Amino acid sequence: MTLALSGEDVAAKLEPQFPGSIIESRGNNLLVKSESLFDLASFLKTAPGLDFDYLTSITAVDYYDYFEVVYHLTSIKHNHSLVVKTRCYGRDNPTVPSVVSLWRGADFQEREIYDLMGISFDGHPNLKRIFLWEGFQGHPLRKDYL
Amino acid sequence: MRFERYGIGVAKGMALTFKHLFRHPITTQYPEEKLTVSRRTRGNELVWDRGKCTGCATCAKSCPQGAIRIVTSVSTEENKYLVEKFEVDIGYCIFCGLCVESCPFDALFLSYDYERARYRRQELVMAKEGLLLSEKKQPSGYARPKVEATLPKQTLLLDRDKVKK
Amino acid sequence: MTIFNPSFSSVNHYSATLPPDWPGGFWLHWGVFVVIIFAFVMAMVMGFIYLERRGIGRFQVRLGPNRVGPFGVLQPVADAIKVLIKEDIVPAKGDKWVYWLAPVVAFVPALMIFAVVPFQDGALLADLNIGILYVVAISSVSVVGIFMAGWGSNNKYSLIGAMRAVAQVVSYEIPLVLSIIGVVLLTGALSMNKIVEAQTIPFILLQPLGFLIYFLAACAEINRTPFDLLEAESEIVAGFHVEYSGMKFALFYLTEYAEALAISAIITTLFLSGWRGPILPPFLWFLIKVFAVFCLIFWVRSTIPRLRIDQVMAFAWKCLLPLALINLFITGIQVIVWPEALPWAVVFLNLAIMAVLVVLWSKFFRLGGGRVEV
Amino acid sequence: MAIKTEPFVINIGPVHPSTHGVFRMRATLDGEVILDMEPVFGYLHRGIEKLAEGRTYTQNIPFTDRLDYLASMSNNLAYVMAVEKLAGISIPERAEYLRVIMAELQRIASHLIGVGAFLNDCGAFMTPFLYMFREREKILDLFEMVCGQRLTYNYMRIGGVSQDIPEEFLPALDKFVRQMPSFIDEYDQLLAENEILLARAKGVGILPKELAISISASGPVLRGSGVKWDIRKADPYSVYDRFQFDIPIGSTGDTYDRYWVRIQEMRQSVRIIKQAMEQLPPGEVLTEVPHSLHPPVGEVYGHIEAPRGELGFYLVSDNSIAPYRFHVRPPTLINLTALRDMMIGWKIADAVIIFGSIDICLAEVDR
Repeated sequence: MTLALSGEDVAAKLEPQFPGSIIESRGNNLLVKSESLFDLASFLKTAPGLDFDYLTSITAVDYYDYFEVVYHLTSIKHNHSLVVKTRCYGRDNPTVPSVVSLWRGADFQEREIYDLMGISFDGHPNLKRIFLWEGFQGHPLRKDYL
Repeated sequence: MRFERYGIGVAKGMALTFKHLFRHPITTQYPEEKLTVSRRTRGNELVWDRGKCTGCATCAKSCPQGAIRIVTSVSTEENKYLVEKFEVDIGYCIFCGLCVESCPFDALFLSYDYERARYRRQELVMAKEGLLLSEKKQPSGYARPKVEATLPKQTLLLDRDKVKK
Repeated sequence: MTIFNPSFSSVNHYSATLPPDWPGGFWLHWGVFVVIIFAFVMAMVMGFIYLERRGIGRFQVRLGPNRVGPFGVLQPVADAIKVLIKEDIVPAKGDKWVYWLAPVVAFVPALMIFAVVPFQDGALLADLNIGILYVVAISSVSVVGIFMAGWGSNNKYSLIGAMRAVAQVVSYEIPLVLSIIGVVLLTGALSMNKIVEAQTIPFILLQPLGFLIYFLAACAEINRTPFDLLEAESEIVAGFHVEYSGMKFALFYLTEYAEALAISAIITTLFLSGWRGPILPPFLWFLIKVFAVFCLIFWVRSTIPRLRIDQVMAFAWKCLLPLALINLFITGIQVIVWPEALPWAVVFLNLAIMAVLVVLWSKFFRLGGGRVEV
Repeated sequence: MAIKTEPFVINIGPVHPSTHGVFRMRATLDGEVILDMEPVFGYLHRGIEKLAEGRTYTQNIPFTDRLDYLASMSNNLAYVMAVEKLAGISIPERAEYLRVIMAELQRIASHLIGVGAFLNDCGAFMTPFLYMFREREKILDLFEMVCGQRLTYNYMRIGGVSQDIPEEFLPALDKFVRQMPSFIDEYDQLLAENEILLARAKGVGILPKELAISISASGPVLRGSGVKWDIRKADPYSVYDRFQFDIPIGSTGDTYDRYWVRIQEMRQSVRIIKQAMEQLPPGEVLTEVPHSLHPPVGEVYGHIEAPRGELGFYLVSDNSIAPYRFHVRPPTLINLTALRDMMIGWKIADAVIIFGSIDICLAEVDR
């Protein structure tokens, strides 16, 4: 059984390293500031005992006020999982750091989110539309796109 | 890369295809030979029982594609809804069967037929006369166990394939 | 144009074989025989197409075409009619002349091979004393047509297919010829008719390795599986004829089967003792053997996957060519040292040599290739 | 004198026999060798994630059929399990077993297509493909018997399965399960030892273990690279913890290993079906679920081991009748991440079989 790590426990481990970067931890969720996401993710990937070597999925949700980007992390080594979330504000050019350099599996998923949700990923090597064509107006998965 | 197996692998494969030369072909020559479809087949078009329908429009609500259109009027002397319009746009229908499952009065069936190609798109919009249950329009047993019991057994390739193991 | 000169030796020979009471002169007979052979090739090709489609159908537990005519025998006719009435599309930016000429250049050599194929004793259009050399010379001209098609289509897929075709056919020509020389050594003649006459026992028994090499190389020559790289529908769609339609496509299709027929006929002549056989008339024996060889070709086609281009080339140069040379060497020794040896002893010896060589090559030969660092 | 050559660009697809749908690879070639490759998606994008936000939870089940149309049952299962997790619905025991049987039958059917198409890409002229279609046909017959359709099953419901199996189903399934192993042996005999297939597939398109994990590969692609990761074992859902089965893994991660893993998984699926048939309990197959389901506010990620990899559904509920967000984790889109790495330096012929060995379904990639 994949053990869903408790957000509080992980937050307690992370807090000394990244003070103030964790906004909230509830259940197996961890809500972090988008500025410190990349450092935190690289810590999660390499820290012994955590070893989140497998990025299961990335997705984004539009909550009108902000976009929430959700990372589902799994460790194949220890068979446990964690959900990391981050928020980005503004509808014109919301940006979060890209994690492609940590998990290459993020490549197409971040492009997909950029395409359909309009969130830019800072540091993505090839950030362009994936399903829709270049020049398409708008981002269909946003709630205000009709 | 080497040919480690001295051609034995190729020979084995060719022996297998040769064995298949003497097996019974599994082709069904369709227009002449017809297999019996499943008793629960979700065939083209819907079949509608006017007597049982109360015009509650549950089917229209449950349709993911919005392919069913119902217009009702209230009949005061009979104290019930009269179905004025019952239209199904088969062009939109994805034959998921959710309407049939959700019908509380067993008034809607999927059809047992599958040969329902049309030449024109407007012919795909079936009005209520075209949907009525009749001799020609057999209902299928999908979500209707009573109908299912009356239908013939499905032919299976498992039974037709004459390979003895 | 020496070949049309009636003083040419084969013509004299041919005239000599005519019964003296036949009406008409040489040219009349020549014309009649050409028409007969053309009709024969067309009929056989249709038979082949039907047989292959039905046969592969049965290999794949299907029925195959069975709608047109009794048992679907008219299916090739229906196919031909369908293809003829199709729109003839020429790529706008293609090389028009090359595009137009390519099917003809590919088809004519395939037909020309039948000039020297002996259908029964003496029944051949021209009993050239260099018969087999003529076959070798003519059969690889088709590849020019294929390259023209690939080039003229102005399509990258067809160009890749054409490049593959040239590389492949040129490479496989060498083991093909070397394996023929083994037979020629045994016979001492290049004439196809003489080769058949010399086969008291079929040469497939005296030359098992030669047969194997010839069969594989011939499959590559006529682009049959596992060497059908230039068509390779799963990689380069249809290769050189991807842009062809209508009549021109039909010609390519016809070429493919005419070449298969020609190769079957030559294998029959060289290794399966041609028209020789007991009880049945020689012509029938010839047909039976041709069909048997063709069945083997499409049986292979229905079973095994395709090689990659570098593997195909490696197979020709590293496997078939050395084997063909060794075969030639052994045959030469046998012809010189034991010209009158008991044939059956030689048969078993050669079979043993073939087994040893195949095992050795399977063990040590490497296909090479693989990933290229870029 | 050196011959001057220059690379050229060729579009493999969108209409190409070996792209298994409408996929485009924009390849830069030097002769036959691939120098660079860029995948182009989106020809089959239908916006299912957006469509699903406007439909109720139940109405979305037929849409999941249309994601990976070669594994509709698995998609149904993943989706209804996610919704059940979201709404806290428990389902009858019999329904769990029926779901497992269907999912495993679907895995066999899907792998048959995957392996058949892979061998077809290798150039085996349709024969293995048609042999495998024959067995798939038998599975489709069984599915048709149960749910009335042959491709878009729409069989699972929130709270169970739509209908109980008819009485002739179990005898037919039993017959199939007894036949199937010998057919798998036949596939092995046909090509598994074939020298040409070995020459074509062994050592080609190697996906190293570390890369496979890094690109979040899943399913046979990940296991072919030698990672023992199967969600049925790692995070057992439904009743998978009650069955005995092995996880076949490859050693080098080449195309042949992926092919081999698929063949072995079919054998394991047959094993699971046998056990599930023995343990199948009687009883109800569908719990009462309100017609308009309002799951509580929250979010859930449900995942299963679909034939092509980890299929996940991420659902966000705002207590209305429709999901607020409906996200699919498509296994094949993510498996394609390493396509470029696997292809570069190989030839066109290899590119086709590397692509075939990933076994994608474009309807799921593009959604």
